[in-house]
Amino acid sequence: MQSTGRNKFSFIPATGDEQQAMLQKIGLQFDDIVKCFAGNSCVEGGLQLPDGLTEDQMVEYWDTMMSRNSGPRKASLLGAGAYMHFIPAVVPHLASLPGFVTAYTPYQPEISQGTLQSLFEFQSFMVELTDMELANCSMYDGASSTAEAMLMAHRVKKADRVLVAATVNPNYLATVRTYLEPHGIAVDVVKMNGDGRVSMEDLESKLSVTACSAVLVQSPNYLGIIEDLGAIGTIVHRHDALFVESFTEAMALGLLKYGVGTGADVVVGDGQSLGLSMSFGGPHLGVFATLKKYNRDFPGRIVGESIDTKGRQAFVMTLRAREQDIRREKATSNICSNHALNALTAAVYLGSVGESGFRALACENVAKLQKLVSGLEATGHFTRVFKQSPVFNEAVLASSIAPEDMRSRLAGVPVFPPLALARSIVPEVQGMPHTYLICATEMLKDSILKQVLGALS
Amino acid sequence: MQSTGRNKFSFIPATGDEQQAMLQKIGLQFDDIVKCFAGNSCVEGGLQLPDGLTEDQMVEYWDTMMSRNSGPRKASLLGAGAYMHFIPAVVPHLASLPGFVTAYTPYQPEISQGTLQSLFEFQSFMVELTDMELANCSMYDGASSTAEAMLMAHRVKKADRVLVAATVNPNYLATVRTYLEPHGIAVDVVKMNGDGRVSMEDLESKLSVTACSAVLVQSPNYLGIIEDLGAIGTIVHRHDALFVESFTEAMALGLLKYGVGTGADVVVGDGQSLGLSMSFGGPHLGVFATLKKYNRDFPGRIVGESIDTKGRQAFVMTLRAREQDIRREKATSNICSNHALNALTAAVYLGSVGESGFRALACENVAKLQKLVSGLEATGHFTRVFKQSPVFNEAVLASSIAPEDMRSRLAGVPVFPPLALARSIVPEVQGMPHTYLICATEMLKDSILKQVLGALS
Amino acid sequence: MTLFEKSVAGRSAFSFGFEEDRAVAERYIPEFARAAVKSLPQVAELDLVRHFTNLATMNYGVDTGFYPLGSCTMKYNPKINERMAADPRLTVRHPLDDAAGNQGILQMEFELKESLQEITGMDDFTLQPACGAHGELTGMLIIHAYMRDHDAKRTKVLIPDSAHGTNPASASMAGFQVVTVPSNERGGVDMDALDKLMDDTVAAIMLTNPNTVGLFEENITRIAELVHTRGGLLYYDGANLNALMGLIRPGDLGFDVVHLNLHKTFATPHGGGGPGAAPVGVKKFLADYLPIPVVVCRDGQYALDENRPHTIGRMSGFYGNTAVLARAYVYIKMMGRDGLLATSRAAVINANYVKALLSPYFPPAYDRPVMHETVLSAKGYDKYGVTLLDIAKRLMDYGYHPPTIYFPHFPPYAEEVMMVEPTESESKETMDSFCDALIKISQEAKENPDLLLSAPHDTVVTRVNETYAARHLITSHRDKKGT
Amino acid sequence: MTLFEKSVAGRSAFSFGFEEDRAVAERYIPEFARAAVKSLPQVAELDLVRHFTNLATMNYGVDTGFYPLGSCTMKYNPKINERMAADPRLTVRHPLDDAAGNQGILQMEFELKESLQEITGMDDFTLQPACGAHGELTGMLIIHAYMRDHDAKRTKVLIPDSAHGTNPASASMAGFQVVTVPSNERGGVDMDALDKLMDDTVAAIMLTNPNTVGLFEENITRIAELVHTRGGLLYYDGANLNALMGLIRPGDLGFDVVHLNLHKTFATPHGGGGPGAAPVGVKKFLADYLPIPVVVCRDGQYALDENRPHTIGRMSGFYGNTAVLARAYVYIKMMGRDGLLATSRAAVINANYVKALLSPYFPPAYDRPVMHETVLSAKGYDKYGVTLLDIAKRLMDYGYHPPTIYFPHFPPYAEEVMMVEPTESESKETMDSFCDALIKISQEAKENPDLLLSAPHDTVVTRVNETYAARHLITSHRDKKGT
Ligand SMILES: Cc1ncc(COP(=O)(O)O)c(C=O)c1O
Ligand SMILES: Cc1ncc(COP(=O)(O)O)c(C=O)c1O
Repeated sequence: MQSTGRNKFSFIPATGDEQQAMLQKIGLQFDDIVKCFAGNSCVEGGLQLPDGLTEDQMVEYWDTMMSRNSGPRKASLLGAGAYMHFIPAVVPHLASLPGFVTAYTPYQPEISQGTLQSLFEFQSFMVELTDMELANCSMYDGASSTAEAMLMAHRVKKADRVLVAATVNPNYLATVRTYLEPHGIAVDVVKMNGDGRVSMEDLESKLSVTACSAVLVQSPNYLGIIEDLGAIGTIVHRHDALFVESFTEAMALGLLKYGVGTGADVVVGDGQSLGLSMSFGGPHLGVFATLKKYNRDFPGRIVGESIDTKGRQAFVMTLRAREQDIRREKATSNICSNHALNALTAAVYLGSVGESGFRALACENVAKLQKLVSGLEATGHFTRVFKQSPVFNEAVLASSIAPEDMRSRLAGVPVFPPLALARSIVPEVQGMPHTYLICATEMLKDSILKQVLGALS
Repeated sequence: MQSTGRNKFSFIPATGDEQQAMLQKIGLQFDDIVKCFAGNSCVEGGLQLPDGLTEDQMVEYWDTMMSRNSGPRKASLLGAGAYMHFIPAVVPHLASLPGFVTAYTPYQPEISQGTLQSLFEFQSFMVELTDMELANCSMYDGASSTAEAMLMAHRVKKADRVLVAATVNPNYLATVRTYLEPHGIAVDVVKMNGDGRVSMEDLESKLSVTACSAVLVQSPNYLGIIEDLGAIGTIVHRHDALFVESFTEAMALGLLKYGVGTGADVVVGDGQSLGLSMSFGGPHLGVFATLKKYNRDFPGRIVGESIDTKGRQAFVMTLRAREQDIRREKATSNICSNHALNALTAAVYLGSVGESGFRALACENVAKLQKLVSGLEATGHFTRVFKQSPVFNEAVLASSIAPEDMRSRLAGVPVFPPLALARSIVPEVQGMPHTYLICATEMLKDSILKQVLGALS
Repeated sequence: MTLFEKSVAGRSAFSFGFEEDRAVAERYIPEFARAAVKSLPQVAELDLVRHFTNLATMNYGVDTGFYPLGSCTMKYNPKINERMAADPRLTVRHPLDDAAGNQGILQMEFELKESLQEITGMDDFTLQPACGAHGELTGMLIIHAYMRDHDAKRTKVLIPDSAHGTNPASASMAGFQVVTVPSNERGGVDMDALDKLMDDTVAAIMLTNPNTVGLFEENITRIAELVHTRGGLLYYDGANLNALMGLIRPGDLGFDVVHLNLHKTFATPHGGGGPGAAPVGVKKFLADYLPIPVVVCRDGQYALDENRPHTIGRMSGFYGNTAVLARAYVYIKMMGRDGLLATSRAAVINANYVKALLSPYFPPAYDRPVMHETVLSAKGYDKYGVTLLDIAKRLMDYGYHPPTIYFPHFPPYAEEVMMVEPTESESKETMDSFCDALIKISQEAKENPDLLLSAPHDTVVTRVNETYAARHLITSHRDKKGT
Repeated sequence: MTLFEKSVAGRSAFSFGFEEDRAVAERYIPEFARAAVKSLPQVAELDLVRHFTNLATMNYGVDTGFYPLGSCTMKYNPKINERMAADPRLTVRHPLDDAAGNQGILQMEFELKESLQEITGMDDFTLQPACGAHGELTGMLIIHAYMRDHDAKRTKVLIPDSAHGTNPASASMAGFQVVTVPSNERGGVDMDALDKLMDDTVAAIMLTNPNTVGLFEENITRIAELVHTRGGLLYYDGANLNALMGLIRPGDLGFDVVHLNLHKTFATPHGGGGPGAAPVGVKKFLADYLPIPVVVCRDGQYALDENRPHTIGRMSGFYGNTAVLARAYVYIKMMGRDGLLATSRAAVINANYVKALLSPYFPPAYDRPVMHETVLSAKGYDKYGVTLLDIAKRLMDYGYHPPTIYFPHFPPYAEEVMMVEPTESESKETMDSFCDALIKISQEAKENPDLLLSAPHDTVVTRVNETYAARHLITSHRDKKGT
């Protein structure tokens, strides 16, 4: 294709000569083939795209572009759905092995046991951590999993109304609305109490009006507060709706109660905290766990243990009759590819931190937030809102420091600044007109915490 | 071992309980075992080392430490034995696959075909590029390979004297001296001519005095100049010595003549440029190629093609009878582990750039240096020394700019500053009291070159 | 053996500078703390490494060998893409941090959007959808919202019988009623049927072009005209765009909404089933409906625009799979205009080459040139007592991943068809030896059918019992303990 | 099939922003340019990726399974070490750049030196040697230079018959005459023989301790006294230090020079045969002889000291294998004082455990507790017509890497011995199943020796013909073309 006789594109092996030879052998010209375009003109003058870059040029271009981001940070006061945690080196090392990365969905189990078994292990982890009976092998992210849970509840219960706690992450709520809208399912919001948690009274009363298919509650909720899922579950079941528990911070699974013990029908959430980087919001990891009685209703793929013709342990996708490729418009979801490699990553991560390690991490997150909050309160510029309510690794603080000031004070500290909340969400605090949702994880080492407190004093 | 009941060391699986159980099963106490220390007291109070760091602590510690280096650069005016070249992403990706990285020397060929075949391919690349008949599967680096070549020549020729061109890299010369010293082999230096190349007259005359085992010449030499290896080879062979050709810049193998055509008995050098990072000087890659007639004399391991019991192609280490584990004090070298993974890396690199690509790279290096030199000369602050002598990607320039000034002018440019040479090495240039060995590779993109010239104008 | 079964109490690969502080739970969350999870595996780091390293080798991937899985475009995933996507300046960026701190990423996304617009001939794009099906849902929700605003009686969507299962599933998830359009005897849309079905209750038709038999829809101009004239919209499932880049653009053909599978055409790895990324492009009149946020560029500053009153809302928690988008971006940048064209040309040539070589043994349903993939039939082999499944399993013994089998499932393909998509990444030798293997297997079918019936033989497990899995439903370690 | 055999003219994975400029050679180096190398492989990137990805799976490594290769300390290579060593702040640093720009690396090297001094009880260290043998040569050159200055008649070196082959080879390469010291019936140095041999022509004795049969040299104090009193020095081959960390220090035992294999004891990966790193430690009186440069710290600034008049010179082009040193540094930092002790304890317990389990089937030569490895005999099996080699090959079918076989080769071990070194990285289950396999094989030897004679069966190739290799001497692709 070129003067040097060398192929220009490293990703296309065939040389011009070879292509000619192939076409000759099969008695076709390329123009014969595109005759099928039948009058539809080809792209005139070719695509208006620049010439391709070579790899060295690409690296230079990329480098210039990425240097326009402010650099990576060592910790984050910003959470609200994406969390900065430590990722042990062994996790990306294993998750990036070519056998895992370059395989398709495991349609042929005999040559896909690596993916299948890893996903089975992921499901096992999710079942243990959510305390549910069944987990699929991943969804896209927490928000879309949550929306799918609401759709499933609707399939099961058929009532054209669902309730969502006001304390649910607003992006999750928006996603739920987007998914339910075309089905004419009403999405009613259950009020928040003065303690930053969902109001039991409002829940009770809204459930009493007409039938609901589902009630969605997030814990820790958007404001970082731990909801009383058990108490809510009791109310929900009294009204014969499905109880959907949601989480954005998977680290909480190490310490908080979810699942059957709190009356959940579905537990959904985002697994990004389990060994995945934030990557500006994706790809993250949708978790979906439910009860066995819904095993014809839930969305997404699932792997089951089986045996091969010699009786050896082997894994295979199962409960396939719910899926789009078989059931088409009657499928329990349209989901096809999911986030398998991220599920595998989460399994590696959980295998790496282990049983007591995962709990230690959860405790450390709680402890770090408490340390941060009391440090901030000691500066006099901050006070916690919803003081009495238990929190995990995020909390709402009122402050005298305005967002722009906050950014500039923290400019020299290697942390992402906290999220400024719209005033309307939380009660006003005298002399502290600004409100922040502040996060702390195990990454907030004491040395960094000191810098943060120094900058905000 | 710990209050939590969890093992403290992730790299040691056995728990305290398990170790107890094992000892019990075999009827031993640990103290029984160390009784063999017989009166030699154990380390009293333990080693005076700090407590271990956990992985997250380690990352923090490392990060702080490494931030004390001035950051990586995009190109280098510094060469002199270590060269900055572009490394395609596919190279480290493949060379870091766990099967390659975590294997030992391929003593058991049936489960080591990956290493063995890769090394066979490395040898094949070296044979083609050095134009020799035989290449071993790596040595430590260019300097030690060169020293081993001189020792081999001494084994073959037995004369207690060798000649080394004055234009050889001084660290290579020092290494040769270190290796030869205990054997009482005299190392005489052949003078440099006014053109920066080895003096044929001095070579001829020094060869005529007494017998020599070997003559060592480097090309491109330390000053970047291409030696006339063919002409030297003729002289060397007239005097019945072995001709050892050496290189520090493997990229030159793409364009320059070495090997049988120039009368070489051995071609040695460093393969760092073939896809390996500089890494502050190591690990690099020793290349050793020679003639078949020396196949009982050369140092290091070599892989041969063979067949298995079913007649299939299979690879295995061969010519083992030269080696230390069999011949002990009579071995052709003490070398045991070599730099196998780096040899494999070089094979991947050469496979990636390919036949015409490798030559294109070599040409680009030549062109880039010429561009740099003429740019620098145009500033009026530089002039090339040894103007008439052909160079590859390094050249000596005299300059009015002093080394400290050079450093500070280049501080804002992402390049490693050039090497300041001791004045004594090269002829003086009027008004330009400082001398530099300046390197340019394909990394010196026009945009960076422009910055360099701007800073030095 | 699963990691759970390898667990030994007390083992650990946990290496953090703290231990569980039991007081924390008691002090701060007394009522809500669960009992310790007692059933997670406890392993040392080497146990973990060996476990997953060995699992990885039990998988077949593009890096291992030929993977001609039709409709899946299993092309080479360049390693440079992985390096770029692992850049901490991307991976360690919080999505809610100021746009000012994310100008590099936003620029990348904006440039990607522009490239996709040019490649498809569409006017605007959202990068948010995570996978193809998610893209379809997004696109159909856009159409749903548009029709709600403009022509609310249109509640049906037409879908050819050859369509991928996600198409009807997505349409239905977007609130539409699905109506199937039969194919004609040339493998395209049956125009008469379409003419009958396309009435004023139809919101849109979803087409894959080239369709799932690898054929370009010859009547596309007539279809577009028909549908548009009668008030419907055209949805383009871009899973098969690999055939068309630089040759023809869905936007120019009349499509109003398209989704692209970056994990197919644009070389991002499949990861054993995602994550992918499936941007959705629309014509100008639909741009207001795109999900928020949309990447925009104003005065050289990149930003995420959330202020779009007509938006369908959000499809995910943030903005999509940035790290996947980055890989596709690098791929497009490196291929450039000539490279993308060369890619589609090569993909098409390869598919026709494989088709021609295999035709005598596995006849294609239509004797027409195909685009990027070909559907071949193994119907005749039942007389030897073997099925397509047996042929596919036997291919594994020859070191190949089988093609997609038993899809598409519509007449005349209802049974025993395989869809072969070599992609442009494969060399002539690879295709030659793959075809040789299939031809040899066709011989074996006659001479020694048992070899096929008992295949695969050389894999880590032999055929896996699906019925057993369905009957026992062991889908987690907990289920095993129970049994 | 090698990459050369997969070459197709015109293929390429070259992706740089320039092409060959033929004018360059003609213009700048007319006489010296070679003809184009016409025989390098030409492959596309995917060809390359598949080639090496598949080769990688044909290798057995620590990450794959148990690798009890005696004397090689095949322990786990932590992945965090790889991440740190790939830091561009280390990999993209030129060795000749100012020390001011390399303070981080030099600090790392200096701290590593200090740790190694503490671990071994030595006074100073060079980090320059690339591998164990290179360290030995360095150490013996130091002794050679010292003796040249102090007692030039000492031209011999004593080496036990059990020593690793590199010991005599290194001594001889350092200009010494090698004299072999026999072992006694307890596996240690024969003291009477030593007494006779240790005269005033002897410069040093080289010892491995624990020695290559895994035994601690009981008479070490007496040996040290004897050698020192008679004017000789003690060299310590530290390949087996994994047994002793935190328990006992070679420096305290009287050794004057030691080398360490960081690629054994300190967890850096073996890479199929290097690169490693083998720092050499010396007592103060020898420090002046260390090769240049030496990392020093002056007023908090780290520097490379080249001004050392007594130095033996240089052992390499720069300063040693920095990226390997970095891995070992991270390992030591993470293990810390307790961790290193726990490592040696565990290594010793594991070796004794395996020894005990296997003793009934493969008797050890001495019934003494061993340190980190054990030597077991398969002598009795010749009566079934099988050799140790057959047993080793059969182990591969069970999924294990065989132990080191036929080494050490000295009486009473001359034949049929295997050296098993489990290392601390291995779990009880792994060792149990390994021992079960060997015991099963010992059974098979009696009942079905053919199974062993034809082993391995489950590997990518069966036994490889060494004679064929030696006779045909095909050591490059060029040789093949020739034949
Ligand atoms: C034609 C077609 N459409 C849609 C999809 C769905 O894409 P995804 O799996 O990314 O959801 C696929 C993937 O198999 C496909 O082949
Ligand atoms: C006891 C002993 N000494 C020295 C060496 C040589 O080390 P290297 O292979 O790194 O040169 C070895 C390695 O096998 C060994 O086991």
